[in-house]
Amino acid sequence: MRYVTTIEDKTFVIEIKEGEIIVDGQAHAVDMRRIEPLSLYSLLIDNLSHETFIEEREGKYCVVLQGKLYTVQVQEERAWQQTVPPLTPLVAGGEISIKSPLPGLVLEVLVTAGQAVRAGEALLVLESMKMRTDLSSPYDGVVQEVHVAAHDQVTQGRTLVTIST
Amino acid sequence: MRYVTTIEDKTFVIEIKEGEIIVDGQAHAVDMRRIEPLSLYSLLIDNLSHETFIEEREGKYCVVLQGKLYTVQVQEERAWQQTVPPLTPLVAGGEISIKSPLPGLVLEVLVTAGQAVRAGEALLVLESMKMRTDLSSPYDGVVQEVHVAAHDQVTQGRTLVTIST
Amino acid sequence: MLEKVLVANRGEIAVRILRTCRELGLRTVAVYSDVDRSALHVRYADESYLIGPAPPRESYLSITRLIETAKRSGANAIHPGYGFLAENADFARACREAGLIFIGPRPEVIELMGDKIAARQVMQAAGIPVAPGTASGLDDAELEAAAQRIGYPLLVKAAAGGGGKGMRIVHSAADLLSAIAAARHEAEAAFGDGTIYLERIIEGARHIEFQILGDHYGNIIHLGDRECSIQRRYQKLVEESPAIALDDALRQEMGQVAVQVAKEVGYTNAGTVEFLLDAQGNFYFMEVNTRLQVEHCVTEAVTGVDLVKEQLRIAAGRRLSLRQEDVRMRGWAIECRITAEDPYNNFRPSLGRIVGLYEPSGPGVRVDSGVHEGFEISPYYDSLIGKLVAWGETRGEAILRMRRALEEYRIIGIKTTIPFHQELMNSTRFIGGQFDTTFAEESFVLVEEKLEEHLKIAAIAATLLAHHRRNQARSTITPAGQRRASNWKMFGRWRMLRR
Amino acid sequence: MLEKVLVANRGEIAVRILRTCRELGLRTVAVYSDVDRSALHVRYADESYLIGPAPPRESYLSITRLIETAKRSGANAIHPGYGFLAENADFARACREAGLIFIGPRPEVIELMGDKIAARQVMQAAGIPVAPGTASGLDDAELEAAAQRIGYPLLVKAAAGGGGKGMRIVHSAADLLSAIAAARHEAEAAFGDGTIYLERIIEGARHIEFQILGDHYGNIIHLGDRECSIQRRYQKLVEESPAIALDDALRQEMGQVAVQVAKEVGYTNAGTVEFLLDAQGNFYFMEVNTRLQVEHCVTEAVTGVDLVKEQLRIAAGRRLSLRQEDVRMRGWAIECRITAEDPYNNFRPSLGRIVGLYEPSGPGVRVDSGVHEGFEISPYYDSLIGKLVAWGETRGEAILRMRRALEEYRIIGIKTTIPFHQELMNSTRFIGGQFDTTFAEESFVLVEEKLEEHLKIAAIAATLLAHHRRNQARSTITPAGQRRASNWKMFGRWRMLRR
Repeated sequence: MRYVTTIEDKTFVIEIKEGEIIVDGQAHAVDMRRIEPLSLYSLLIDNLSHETFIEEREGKYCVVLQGKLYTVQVQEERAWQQTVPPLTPLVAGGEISIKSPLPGLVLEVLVTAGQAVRAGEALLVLESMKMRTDLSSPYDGVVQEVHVAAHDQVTQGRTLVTIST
Repeated sequence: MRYVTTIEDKTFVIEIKEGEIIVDGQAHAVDMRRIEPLSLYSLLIDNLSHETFIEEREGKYCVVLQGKLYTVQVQEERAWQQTVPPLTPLVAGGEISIKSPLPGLVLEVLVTAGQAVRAGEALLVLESMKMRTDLSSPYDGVVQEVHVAAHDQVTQGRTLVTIST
Repeated sequence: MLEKVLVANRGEIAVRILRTCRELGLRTVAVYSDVDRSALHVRYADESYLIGPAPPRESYLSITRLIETAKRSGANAIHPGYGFLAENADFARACREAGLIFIGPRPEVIELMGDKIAARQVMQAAGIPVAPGTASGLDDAELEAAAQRIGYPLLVKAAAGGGGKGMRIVHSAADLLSAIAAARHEAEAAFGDGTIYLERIIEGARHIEFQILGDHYGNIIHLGDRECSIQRRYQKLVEESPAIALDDALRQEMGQVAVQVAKEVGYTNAGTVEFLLDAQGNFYFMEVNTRLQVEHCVTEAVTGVDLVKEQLRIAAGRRLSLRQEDVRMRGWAIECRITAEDPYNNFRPSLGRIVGLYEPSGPGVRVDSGVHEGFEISPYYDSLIGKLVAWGETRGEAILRMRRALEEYRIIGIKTTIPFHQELMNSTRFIGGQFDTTFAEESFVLVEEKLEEHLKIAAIAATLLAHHRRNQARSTITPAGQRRASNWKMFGRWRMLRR
Repeated sequence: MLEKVLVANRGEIAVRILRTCRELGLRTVAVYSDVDRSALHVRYADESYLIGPAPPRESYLSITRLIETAKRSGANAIHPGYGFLAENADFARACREAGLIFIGPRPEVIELMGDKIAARQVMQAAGIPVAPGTASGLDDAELEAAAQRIGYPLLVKAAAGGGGKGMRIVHSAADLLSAIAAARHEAEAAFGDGTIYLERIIEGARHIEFQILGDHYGNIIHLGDRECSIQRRYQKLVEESPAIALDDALRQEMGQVAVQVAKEVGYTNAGTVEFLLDAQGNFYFMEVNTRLQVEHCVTEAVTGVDLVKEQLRIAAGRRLSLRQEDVRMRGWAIECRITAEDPYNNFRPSLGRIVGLYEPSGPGVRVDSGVHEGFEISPYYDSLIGKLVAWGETRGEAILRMRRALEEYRIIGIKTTIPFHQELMNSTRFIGGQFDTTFAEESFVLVEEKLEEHLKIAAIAATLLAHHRRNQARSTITPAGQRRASNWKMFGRWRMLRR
């Protein structure tokens, strides 16, 4: 069985045979076990011991290795050949919603509608877990609308500001 | 909803209403939560904090409380009235199988077929986890058959000796 | 006599206090807000009482509810922990009035030390060195004149301050008045008191503090020093005891001053005297924290003294069991605060559920944890998950042990500061002791690097799991009673390949 | 120089050794049998190799496979832990011949100390007190005469003995010859060597031992004493350091004798000199254990020395970093061995899966664990799950802390000895230090009492769960995406009832 596995900007062709695994043409001895009841796995690759936590989310695998999170897409080789995705660059003239990454309290709003902002410029300040968090614009653009005011309590995912690019 | 709950040799009548619980006529404030992902429960009874582990096995609840295991049977009151179980004493003249409580190695067989044994008398010696364990007869009786010999490796539940009473 | 202690706190510090109460055979009462029903401290105490909804003002900060709960449960003492009401003189007073033992100093002392200007003045009058600065109640013109005398850069600070609120750094005279206005405004909003003062910035300063203990009979001792210079936004991240910057002579001198500070105000129970130490070895009194510190564990590790036990003993009216000469420090201890923050993303709070947790142990390692598997990190409280303390015969051994323990620590489901601490424990400046209070914030940038090798391992792991699931889905029904999962083996072992 | 260390063991001791290796930056290799694939030590090491099926003889006791695996993995040193091959001179020799560093004493020393009669003779010749007894190689008539001289009751012991095998207590001359025959037979079967000797029984004896360390340059020190009198079937259950039965003078005298014992045989690396101490303060050399002891952790707790680190340093050819006068003991430490045995049922082994695990931590507590949630206790290896160590400033504080930690410990799915230890820590004889090696076995009976109050609590818990399930089963489909379980609340809180 051959798979095409994509992680970050890297792609591996991985072939799984009875008793061995071939990654980009290189054979490895592999042994993987789940440590129940967690989604924790012990993985020995050529006797090197690794521990990893894996969860499937929306068809992708979230792999935690040495404290870092990787998002991995695994496709059977045939399926993959049919679905090479086109690049989707950011369309100029689009509108972007800046959403609250956390539930919290809006401490300060730093921009007003109609104002031009640059990528990285702070839009507003949130407080969550007694800490201040600056929210910045990801792109150059113009503020279309500010949906919240200082002292508003906001939920996670709530749209705070919209920006046109 | 009224339940009849049996534990060891005690029986409690427990009534569960909206917002309170009445045990043998005595009302208590109760709050119980599961601590995921385990079958661990935090139980506050009149604000006293208890931690318990509960598993359902064959219709009964195995409750671990302060390191001790209790087997609890819960029946709806109506159902219970229909199924009061008859007492089942040991029938004289029956045959009892002594089974291995553990996988292990038979070190010594101390009885032979036809031999009379008393309750508490050792029948054979098992070794498991580097430790010796004596297996004794639960009743007075006569050894019908010895199914194993010294140096046999036995699995858990394997019949070792049968005794007629 | 103490009989039943209510712990007016949550998280790791509530558990830590309950542990010692249990060791001493005291009955314990926990309190909790709606979202903390399943928390460790609720399960750990003998009794637990709901005191309100999640926002602190309606639960952990509600003096009325706490006193009422103490009464209802029959507790005769309250331990405030740190944070929340720990340094609130009104709470200490309310306890006293309700006939409850408050486990901490007298309300008058809390009040005096809570006013940073008044505390400065008391110490200055007693001949204790303080950083050059002003009194309170000056008008803008007087402040401008004083600033000239103090010199720039300087700090505008709130009298009622704490946690960096109402604080401003001013680099030149041109910025002074606007900074004063902003600080006043912020202090007014945060503490209901806009009083500010000016203080000289001690360049290259290290944060050094001394643990003190005082009983009700005038006996006061210190339990050695701690260094807490690894900070970010005035929040301590790493603490150690002893402080590497002190030699024995300076340690002894500062220790004596710390005891003198405590004596000036008739201090009782546990407290901490904080100093700034400059590069030339001059030290300046900063403030007194009238409570148990987060970092008290490093002092416990080197002195062997259980500080909560001492707090309880003192509150029960007993004399100090230690004299100054009985206090001996042994080895070195370091504490890393593990918080639910993303160190790669400007320490942004990370909320969510802890789905996997493995805490380190073994020689020289202590974890004071406030969470459990399945715990949901909520936005209402601070982000501390647990404290990892490593002790070693030497500072080097403590650092190596800390590295080992950090590597063992597994917290799955949220981001934590573990990678920050790992990086720090590997940095030559930390190892060499070459840092001041600005180091962590200004010189220490964490870059997330994803190693090529790790990408490959993660790819293999995910592919094996996908393959396994695919085969599972295709296979017919698994024989019942076969415990597949525990023997969940995917491939042959080396013997199959190499022999 | 050590670079890569293979740990030829499993369970808690493998993890414990790996921890120190990791602290020192050494690469590590674990080995495992079929049933241990998911064990902690396999996951903890840098590399892990399968060495055979579950029975020890085919895996952890296979010298060939271990040496071969060391070679294949590029390890240049082997740490044997305790048990398995730790006191096997052939293994130490095989390592040497394969060019591997064996982390332990020389094979010649292991061999000499493994022969209990030879060890007795060496020590006797050096003027070290041994319990009155015979040489080996005596015929029955000579033994009968010797028995008369020694006096009854006496012990028949196997020269190659260990763990109580080939040992018999004889109360009168009439039973002597049959006991000798039985012991010979048992020793022949167990060790392939039927040599026996006689030894006087020291009545009311306490088991006292000294930790020793020796380098390759003739420097030998001891790291204080331990008491291990709480035993059952010659297996230690609880150990502490220091021993309560010693005063300073006796401690110093016995320590010097322990060092002398080690010097007699040119001892290197870590070892333990065991003595029996009678009620009159006379002590008798028993034997030398040529390895790390299970109970080494209590010595680490009071001395602050990492014994595995010292072992590795010595094996790497370095000089001892400590002189005798540098060793200072501080406070008191107690260790409880937590095993998978049922203390209410004659300590019968308890097999099964650990479905829930919570290990204590906090001030003064260390857990060296060999298991994890989901771990399956197998019948192939010994029953030790973990070691719980509590340290306190005094013995009293250590006991209180141990009680607290035992109460926190949760191991669900199997029976453990936790209730035994809880009972012991509450017994007045243990607390008062009034015990000898027969105490735990003969005077300490554990009775399982199920409190009425607990029956009611368990009944309530089970009924609430049954009620919840019944309602769940009857309700229509739960709305998707609603995280029901975490808010799994069954009943109103006190406010509903009382307000």
